[in-house]
Amino acid sequence: MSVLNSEYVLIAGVLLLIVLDIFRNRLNSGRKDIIQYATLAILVLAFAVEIMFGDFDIPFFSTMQYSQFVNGFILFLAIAIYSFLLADSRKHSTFIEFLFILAVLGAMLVVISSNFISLLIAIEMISLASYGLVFFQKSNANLEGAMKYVSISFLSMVILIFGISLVYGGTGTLSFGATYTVNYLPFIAGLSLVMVGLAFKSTIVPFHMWAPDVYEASNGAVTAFLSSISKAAGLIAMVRVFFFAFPASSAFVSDMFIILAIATIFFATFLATVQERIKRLLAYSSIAQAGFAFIGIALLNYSGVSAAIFYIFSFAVADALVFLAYKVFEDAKIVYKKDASKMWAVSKVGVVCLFIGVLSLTGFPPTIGFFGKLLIFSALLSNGYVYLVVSLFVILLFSTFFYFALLRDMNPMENYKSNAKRTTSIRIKEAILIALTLALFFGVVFVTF
Amino acid sequence: MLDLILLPMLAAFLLIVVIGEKLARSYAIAIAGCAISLGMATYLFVANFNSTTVDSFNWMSISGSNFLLSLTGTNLSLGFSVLVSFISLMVLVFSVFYMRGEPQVRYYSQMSIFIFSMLGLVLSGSTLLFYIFWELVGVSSYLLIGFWYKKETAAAAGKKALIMTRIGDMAFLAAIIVLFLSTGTFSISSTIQAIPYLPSSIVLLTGALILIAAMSKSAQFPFYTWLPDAMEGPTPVSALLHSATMVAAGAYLLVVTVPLMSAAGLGPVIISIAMITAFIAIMLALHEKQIKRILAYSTIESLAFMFIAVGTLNAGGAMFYLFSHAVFKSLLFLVSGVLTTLFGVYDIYLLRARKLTGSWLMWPAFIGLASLAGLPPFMSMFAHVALAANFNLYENLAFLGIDFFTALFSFRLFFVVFNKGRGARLESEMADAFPIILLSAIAVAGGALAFYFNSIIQTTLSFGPFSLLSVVASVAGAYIAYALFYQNRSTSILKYFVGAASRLAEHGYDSIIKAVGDAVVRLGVMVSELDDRLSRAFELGADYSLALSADSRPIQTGSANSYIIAIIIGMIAVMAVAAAFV
Amino acid sequence: MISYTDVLVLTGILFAVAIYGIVSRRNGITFIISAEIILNAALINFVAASSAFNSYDGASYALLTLVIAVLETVAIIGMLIVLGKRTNSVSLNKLRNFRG
Amino acid sequence: MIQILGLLVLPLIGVVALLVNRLMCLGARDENIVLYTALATTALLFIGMFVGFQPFSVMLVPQVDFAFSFQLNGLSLPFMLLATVLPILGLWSAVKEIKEKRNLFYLLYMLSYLSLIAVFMSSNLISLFVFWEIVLVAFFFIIAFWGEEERRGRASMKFLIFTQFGSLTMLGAFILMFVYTGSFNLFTIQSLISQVPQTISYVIFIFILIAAIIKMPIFPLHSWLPDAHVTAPTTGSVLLAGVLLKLGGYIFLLFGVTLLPNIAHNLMVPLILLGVFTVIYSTLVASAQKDLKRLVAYSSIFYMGLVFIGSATVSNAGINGAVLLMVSHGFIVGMLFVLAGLLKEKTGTRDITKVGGLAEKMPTYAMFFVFAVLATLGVPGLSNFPGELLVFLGAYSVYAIALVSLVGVLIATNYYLYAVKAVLFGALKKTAQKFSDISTMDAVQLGAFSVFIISIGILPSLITNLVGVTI
Repeated sequence: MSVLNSEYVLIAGVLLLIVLDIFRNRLNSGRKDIIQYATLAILVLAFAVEIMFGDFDIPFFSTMQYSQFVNGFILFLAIAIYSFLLADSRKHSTFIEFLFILAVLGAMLVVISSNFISLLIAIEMISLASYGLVFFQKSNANLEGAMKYVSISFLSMVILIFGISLVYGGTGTLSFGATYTVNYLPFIAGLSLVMVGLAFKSTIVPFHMWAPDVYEASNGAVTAFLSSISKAAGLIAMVRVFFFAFPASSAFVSDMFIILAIATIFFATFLATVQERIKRLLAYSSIAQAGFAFIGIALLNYSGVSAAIFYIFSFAVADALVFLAYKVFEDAKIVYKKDASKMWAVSKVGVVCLFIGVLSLTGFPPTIGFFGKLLIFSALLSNGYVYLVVSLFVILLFSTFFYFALLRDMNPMENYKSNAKRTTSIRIKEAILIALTLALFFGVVFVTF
Repeated sequence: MLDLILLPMLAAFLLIVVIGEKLARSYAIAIAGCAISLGMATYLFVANFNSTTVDSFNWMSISGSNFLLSLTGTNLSLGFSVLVSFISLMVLVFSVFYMRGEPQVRYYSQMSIFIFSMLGLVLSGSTLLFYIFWELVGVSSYLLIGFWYKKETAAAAGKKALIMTRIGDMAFLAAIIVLFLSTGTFSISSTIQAIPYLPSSIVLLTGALILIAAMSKSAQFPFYTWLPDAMEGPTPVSALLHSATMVAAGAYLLVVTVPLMSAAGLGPVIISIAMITAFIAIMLALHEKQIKRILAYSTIESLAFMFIAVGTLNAGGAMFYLFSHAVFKSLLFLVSGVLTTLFGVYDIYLLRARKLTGSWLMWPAFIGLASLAGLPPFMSMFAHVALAANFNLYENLAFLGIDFFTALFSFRLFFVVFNKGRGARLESEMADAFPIILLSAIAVAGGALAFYFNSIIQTTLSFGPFSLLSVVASVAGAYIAYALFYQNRSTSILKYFVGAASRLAEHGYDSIIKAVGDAVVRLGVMVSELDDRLSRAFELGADYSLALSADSRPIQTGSANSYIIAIIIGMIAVMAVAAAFV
Repeated sequence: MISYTDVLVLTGILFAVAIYGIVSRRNGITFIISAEIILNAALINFVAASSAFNSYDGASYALLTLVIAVLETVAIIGMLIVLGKRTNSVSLNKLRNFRG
Repeated sequence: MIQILGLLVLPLIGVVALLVNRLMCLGARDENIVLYTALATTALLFIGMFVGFQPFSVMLVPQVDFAFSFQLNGLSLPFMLLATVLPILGLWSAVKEIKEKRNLFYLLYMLSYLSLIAVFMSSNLISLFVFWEIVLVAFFFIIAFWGEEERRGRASMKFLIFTQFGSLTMLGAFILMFVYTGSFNLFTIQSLISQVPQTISYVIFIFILIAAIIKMPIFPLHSWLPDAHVTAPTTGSVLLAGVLLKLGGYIFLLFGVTLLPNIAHNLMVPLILLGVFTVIYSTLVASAQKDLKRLVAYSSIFYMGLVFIGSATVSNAGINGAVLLMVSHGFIVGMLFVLAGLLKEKTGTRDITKVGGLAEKMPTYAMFFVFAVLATLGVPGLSNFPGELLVFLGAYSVYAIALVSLVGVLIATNYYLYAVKAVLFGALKKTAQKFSDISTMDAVQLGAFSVFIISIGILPSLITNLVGVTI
């Protein structure tokens, strides 16, 4: 049965795409449609396989009880983001298709990897593919984003590798869940370096600094990918390493994580309050969301981690939604918050979806963002962190402030008419946005306590 | 009994909702309502004589305790309601003459509401209902006093009256609450019966609170200043409110709660307050030139008499004086109303120039003022005697002086207005002549009632040496008034004496009250600035944190190198924390 | 005989040197070289630990990570080439349009 | 028996009808849709009060015990009465005042109508919270989009941030209840509340208290209220003061006082003192106000202070008084805000020092104004009196010092009478020669308010019989 792993589908798909690409070039037809539709088909197929059969244990990779859910929503988001990408423009090079599938594959492998080396490889797959995705349109803005992303990513990778080598030196094995004898000093040092290496991907302060710039510099769909799938993978890797691999690693991990999470939430929220550009605001908000998920992981117990996983799901969907929705308006040259009221003329559906997405990010019921926060607070309160919860309440006020300032700026102007034409492309995009919006309501069925 | 009090309310409802300003003779409805009420009250009084009837209604029940509202018909309450509806009827009839050309519906509906409230108050058998009507009386008097709202002074007077009386209302409410929680009942009779079993602190507290309520309603010192100002209202309003009804409600409250007052030992306090009030009222009345304000001060003084009677635990005397005062004071107000409408002036010295002596109004005025002075053989003389039934020697002596000065200022009014010039002929018509004549007749002959009053409430008429002496003092006062004001002898000594006292009492005291009011407002302004600052503090907090955020934006320099350094710093920090844990 | 602890000290020093290099230089190429020093330290760690534990796991991990690192290096050098072409510089601070 | 869900289905039909009307461009008048559906809902509520309601429950997410379960608790009915009736009474002001984005306005209006009813009948805490937040968001936009131009940015944000903090602490309390009882169902929690450890109960109580203090509002977290009320359009103010403030009282009574009476009892004295302080403070601040709407806003803090005192007494009389006072204050303050709106509409200003003598030109307006002021001052026979009486009764029975708040009533008398005098009485200002009296529809609207005020005042048992909680 293990051959039915959705990851295999993706690998086979990539190979198939390469063959098709060669074949296409031979025929000199030059048409990319077939590649693009094939990519979509592969993603859909992988999604179908995933939800029907789930994942299976294979060497270096083992499934956990949440992995089917996480891989499922990663694939779901991948389908949404990729179809949006297609609806947006079809002129890009076919490399993007390969890279996209590889990135998704990497994210899925992160979720089920059970060894540091496989984890490293999976993360590298995401990173390498993301470089290409960020450099999507090869513009100067893209170059700047890619440059920052690559250099930070490279540094984080070497730190991660160094940390892994120390962990290996401390324990003698890199397999998660193996019994090990600990040489304490290199183990702790290695673990903290692993933490640093992984924190980059999940944008934890102070390792987040690339994120707003890269999010802003990239194409909207790529931003959606980075802020949802890629970040979710980074956070899941944290769960994998610190909760499942070294469950009782040491007391300092929990405290350290809480400090980092609080720093993330506070810093990102405060910076988000003063942004004028919508995309940058959303970028900072996405960082703050990661902080909330991280605080669940920090508890390092079952309720905290399951809350964190649901929270990751909730903000990944919402972030994908808002960045994709904003892409529609970005194309209509709406960059600053003060122009937000022109959005209505571009796409009403888009505005409503953006509205609901932001509500979910703020944590307003009945969206899954609310249930995510509910689970996080519940996990914190059942572990006795009352003061922490109160301080989170306070910081949530600031996030409410900037989210609602954005929503208020979307005040519909009755007399403004946009000259943007309503094309089929916009209709398809709106359909995708609606699908994601519905997920914000119906995703609640995946809540676990 | 409920229908009895509801009739005026029904009239008011009809006037406001159904009729509006369309009907020219809308007074007919109000008069009809009041007249039927009078008829019913008389019928009930006669039919249920010496028996007690109770109408009771459960207002609401809160977890077992019932809020009973009840109307109780006793000889006293029904008798008082006859008086109230009678005086109201007289005043309403007079209003047909006086209020011609004024907004009819507003006036008659407000009057009807007032009559409804007053009748309800008189008949209330539960403290709660008593309080309800007590407040309604206050509120409708506010509306009536401020009837000519275009006049700034009238509007201010209404406001002052309501605020001053509301101080007492709040005290009364507190007293009711305390009594209810100590006795578990709102019924007045049960409460009175329970008094001996209450702790003395509760008795003293409630007694004091009720006394404050009565003082504010009856315009006793230190609350009296609203009453003279209330003369800004139409004269029929003054005739109704400040004779038989509103201000008398305070005295009535004390009459009802005499057992409480005696248990609390508040009698001497009441007497001294009332004496002070009477003294101040006399001074001010001697000083005053406006006819209505003189009458207002005399009302304050008369109310003080009733308080003194209650202070000596002589409820019957107070009640009888209340009845007699109702008659002659409304008579006096109606007379002044006729004079002021005809001539448009309130100043007694300006009225003197009209040469009124010999006109038909002189006789009712004389009857009223002689009653005020307690001269025989008018009804008021008997009331004075009844009043003094329980006096001890010192009180009697003090009262002689009061009698003297009362006669002095009332006859000052008479002799100034009805002076040597004669010859004015006054027109009269049914609407003003009928009430005045009827009231005069009662004021003259009502003394006979004194002998029957005992069946309404325990009253003793004991003619003794002091009865005689007080008549002598009154006559002396009247004569000196004649000498000073009719014959225009020198008044400088009196002026000097009265002027000093009145300056002290009027300006000094009024300014204190004003200062208290201003202080509250100024405190309000201060607190409101504080509140603004508090409100701004929240905004400032938000602004500062936004500014802080804006200042921290340069942390994101945009240069990859600094991002790398941030990662290194973060890494070192993480490792330092880890090292600290190891 | 070199103990594993001595190797750890060596790699620690290498790590510190590399960190100093990264912090002190802004040039992209220097950055890559410094980062590669960390990588080398990691590889030494793997191999030393492998011999200390008497297993070949570590050595194979070292080879695997080497491949990954090469891929990363290729990617970053490729980016630097594009950067150099467009801006005539390989400084990491050249592009600063997005900030704040 | 009436299915309780009907009370939500009808407004939902209204919401859908508004959407359809907009999307299909049917051209029906939005306010008529609102009016008819709201009237139907009210009719259903009144029928249900006589024949009883059948509870409804559907489990949506069993993992977190999230269900749409609607069942009356002992406090629901009086507040539901307020929530169904008041928006109808305030509708006419909206018709006059809202000129742009009408469809959106009525959509939010209907949505908050639905949610307010749902909040009061939710027996699942999550569904309560869901509707609670919908109300909050709807009102944020009502203030932000249709408020007074110059101040709406700040005021709407202040409103949102303050009340959102209250919502969050309330959510914290709910979660703690869930953690220790394993259920979000109100009735389950009520039966299992004894399992909660003492310290946790204190935390729950404090959380609920903060939420209530913000929402009601009570000093020192009241400063959102004057801004929000002054800025909001008249209808918004009517609902804000009439119903939204009562949400605070509702949850304080439901989750603070009746759920954790022991803790409320332990904290009684400081809470009552806080209430007394609020009463005196707000009346003093109100005496310095010149803007009529601001004055009314501060006086509503005053009344909510009395409500707070009544609730904090943890006595039957106090609680009944608090409920009664909240219902009555809903109608009275609604009427006062409508009057303030009319003042602005007719004269162009709400500054009471700039108008004067309006009684001459606007007798009907003057009549209603005086009536509303007398009602708010607690004149017997009008609806505030029985509530105040019960509150004072309850307060004296547990803590005699609470009667100090009677001084607040006196100060309130002073400033309200001052306002009456300044606006209506005195000589007519020259600028006011052209003012016309209010229209028949205005009079009907104010008359409808008066009917409720008088009937509750004369027969308070209409409301107290609906209250089914005892300590």
